[in-house]
Amino acid sequence: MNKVFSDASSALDGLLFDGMMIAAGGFGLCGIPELLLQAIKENGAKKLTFASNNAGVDDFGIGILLQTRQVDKMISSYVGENAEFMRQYLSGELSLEFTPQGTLAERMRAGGCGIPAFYTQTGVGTVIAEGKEHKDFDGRTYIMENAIVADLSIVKAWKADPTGNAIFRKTARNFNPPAAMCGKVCVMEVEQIVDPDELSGDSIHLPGIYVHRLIQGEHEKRIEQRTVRNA
Amino acid sequence: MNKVFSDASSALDGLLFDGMMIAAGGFGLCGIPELLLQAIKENGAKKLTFASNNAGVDDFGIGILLQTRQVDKMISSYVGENAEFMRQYLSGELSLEFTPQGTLAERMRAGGCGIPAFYTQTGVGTVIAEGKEHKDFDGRTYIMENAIVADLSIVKAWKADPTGNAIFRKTARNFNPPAAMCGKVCVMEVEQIVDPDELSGDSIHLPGIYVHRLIQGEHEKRIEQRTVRNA
Amino acid sequence: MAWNRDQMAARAAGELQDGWYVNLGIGIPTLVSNYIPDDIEVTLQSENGMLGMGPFPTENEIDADLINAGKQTITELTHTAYFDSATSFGMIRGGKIAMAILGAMEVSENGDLANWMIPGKLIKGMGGAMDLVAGVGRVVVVMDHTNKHGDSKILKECTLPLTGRRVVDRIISNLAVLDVTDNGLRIEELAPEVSRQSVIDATEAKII
Amino acid sequence: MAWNRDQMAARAAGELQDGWYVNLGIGIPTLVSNYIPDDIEVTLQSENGMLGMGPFPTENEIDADLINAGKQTITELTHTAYFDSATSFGMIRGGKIAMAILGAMEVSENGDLANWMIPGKLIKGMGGAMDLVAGVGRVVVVMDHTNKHGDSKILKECTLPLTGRRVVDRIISNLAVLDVTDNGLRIEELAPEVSRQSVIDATEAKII
Repeated sequence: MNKVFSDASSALDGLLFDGMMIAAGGFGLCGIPELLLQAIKENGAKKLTFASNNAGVDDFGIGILLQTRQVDKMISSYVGENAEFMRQYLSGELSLEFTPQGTLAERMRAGGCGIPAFYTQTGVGTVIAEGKEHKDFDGRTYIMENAIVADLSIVKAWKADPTGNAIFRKTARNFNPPAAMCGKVCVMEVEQIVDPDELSGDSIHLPGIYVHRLIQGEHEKRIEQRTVRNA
Repeated sequence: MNKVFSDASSALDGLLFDGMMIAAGGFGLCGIPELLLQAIKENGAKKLTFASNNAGVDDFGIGILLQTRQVDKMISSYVGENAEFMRQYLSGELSLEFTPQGTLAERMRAGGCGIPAFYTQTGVGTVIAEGKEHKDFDGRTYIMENAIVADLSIVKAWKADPTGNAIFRKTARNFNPPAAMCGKVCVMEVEQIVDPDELSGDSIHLPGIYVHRLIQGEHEKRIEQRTVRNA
Repeated sequence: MAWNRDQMAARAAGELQDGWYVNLGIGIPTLVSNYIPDDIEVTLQSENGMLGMGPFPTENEIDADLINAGKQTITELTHTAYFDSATSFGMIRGGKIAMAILGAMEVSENGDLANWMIPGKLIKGMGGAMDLVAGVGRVVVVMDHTNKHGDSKILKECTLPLTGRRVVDRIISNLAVLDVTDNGLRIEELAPEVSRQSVIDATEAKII
Repeated sequence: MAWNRDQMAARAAGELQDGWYVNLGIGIPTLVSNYIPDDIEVTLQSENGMLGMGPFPTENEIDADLINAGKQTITELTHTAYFDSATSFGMIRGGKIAMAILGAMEVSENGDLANWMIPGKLIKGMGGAMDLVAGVGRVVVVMDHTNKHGDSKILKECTLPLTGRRVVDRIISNLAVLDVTDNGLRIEELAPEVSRQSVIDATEAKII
């Protein structure tokens, strides 16, 4: 079962359409599917909804799709790094569904796990809770949050075997597994495709069942806040 | 932060009481916390409720606590390997809450993740759904299942460092991570305690935050169905 | 001539498609893995926490930490991945498993399945069966057409407690292959020398 | 004399207990890690997916795959564990994190917290703050007592959109340490040479 494609564009062939919802992995610029985002820009699909914790910066990550006006809506917890985002949002060109970070991650996992909704205390008593079903359990109030099921997931891993079994590196794991789970189709980019026997069955972070197509490529891996101490 | 105790009895010191609920890892006899179960037998705590996928066999696993009549109730998906269980259940000495296997695992994870309830299609239209809240999402009917939060979790891993970061081996992982998550306190037994630098941060299956006490010991690891092919 | 257990398993293997992730139940469904066509790749899930289940081990390969959902010792493959039970049933519930092939005590003409409990007699439990039938893409049941008394196991309505309602897509019995449709069961295929009428006679459920 | 940023961080470090898992927010709370007493062990969680956060890296140690929740480059420790965002917030929501130390724009006398949004001005987003205040065992806010106009940030009721309702346990400001009680705020400690009356004067909220 070889899921390997030659490049990002061919891996996305037939999967993109206007108005679709895409779930993307990554936190800030860490562990984002940068090659697939570039390919979506080149494809030109528009009116996209992105479920992604962040919106990239102006010229990297999802930011490049904001510049080309391909994004209609973001489902995110934090978009503070992106001036173009602010401009489009304040001018009403872009809509935004703020979702607390943990609720976003859990909504993605739920979507991949056949759980249409779950209850959480997060956001109770805030604007996030408005219009949502409230229910008490053991004397505490919770709100119901709905699962996210995306038309497509795009994620980035460190290494994968040709069946899509993947491992991530350090904090670049972040939203990639839950994003991968919640897509009807999932395309993954990795730094290195390896032989199946190089990855122990106990070491797999994301089993290949969640991954439909796979590419290997060079990653810029841009750093957002280069913070150092003196040696 | 050293969580290591000398043996199972001392690791359970002060944690056991009559009428408590215990969540146990393991599937069949694979990956069960056999040393901690033995220590619970020796302690003699009774009227216990166990959330555990199985009930062991007559003389191993939770079965040893059935023989001593320490168990009042099981929350399980399958108890077919245990004749003593059948006898006590049919005579009304033991109560049983059948929970589908995936629902049981998810109820444990939910309990550990601050999710008091979630919706699932599993069991809709069956006896499992009786008395449970039904709700439709996108034209399909789901039932609400409640989280399990146990007074104590007992689990078994392969290796752990002294802070409780643990890795499991092959299918012995099974219910151990979700069971560990759902306990107010979690005690873990392992085959080997190793230095923290022996376990890569990327390889940890269960972060130490879920583990409060830890012991190393010899495990019988009994095999239930020894099935072989000809070489 | 009715199919025997191995022939039923071989017929069920014909349901598999290249690239699929599949869950095989205990009993005859387990035999299906012996008949997977050489020209397709199918990955077997074991719901206790693995993808890429290999064959039974040799004596030397036996590993207490490596069992299938029937608690039998098994082996791994190069592309095997292990995970915990919550993740395992997440992929089942989430529809990532293309097909489950399961045994049954009873199936009804609208696809209800009963395979976990005989009240007053058998209280083993449903294990993962309720999750599987609710979650996987397609459910194929493999079972004898009639019980040991000769009574149909394919009924207008199940008499035993259900595992799932309207969940079975196809039945492969020792006599025939039947599809569940909105109007009743449709015979898709007959075992060698088994007549359509003999299947109808052996079936309580409505056959269209 | 009011505490400066580092003194507030040092005071906040006094809240920590041996063996605790703790989450530190952006800003002054990040500085708390510089003041953890030598005789206790505290494990820092970064909600983007790690337990056991180390110090900032040297130039040679910088790793694009290793950042904290403020997107800053950091390092790991020998006992560091990484996990995905769903797992990370599972442990937050599940109460496994003993304490979060966070910054704030406003806190009310009943413990309401506002620290994520200024309508019409600031639409960065709540990130993980709503999950943290709803889930962790104890919430300590570290912030200046008044804003740059000299107005109290500790109010009868918050004017900004809330991050959480009745979630703050303790406030460490540049002037004092205050606990949220059922009847209002109680001064637990004063900064050096700061009088009780000057704290009351600088506070809109009810002090008991």
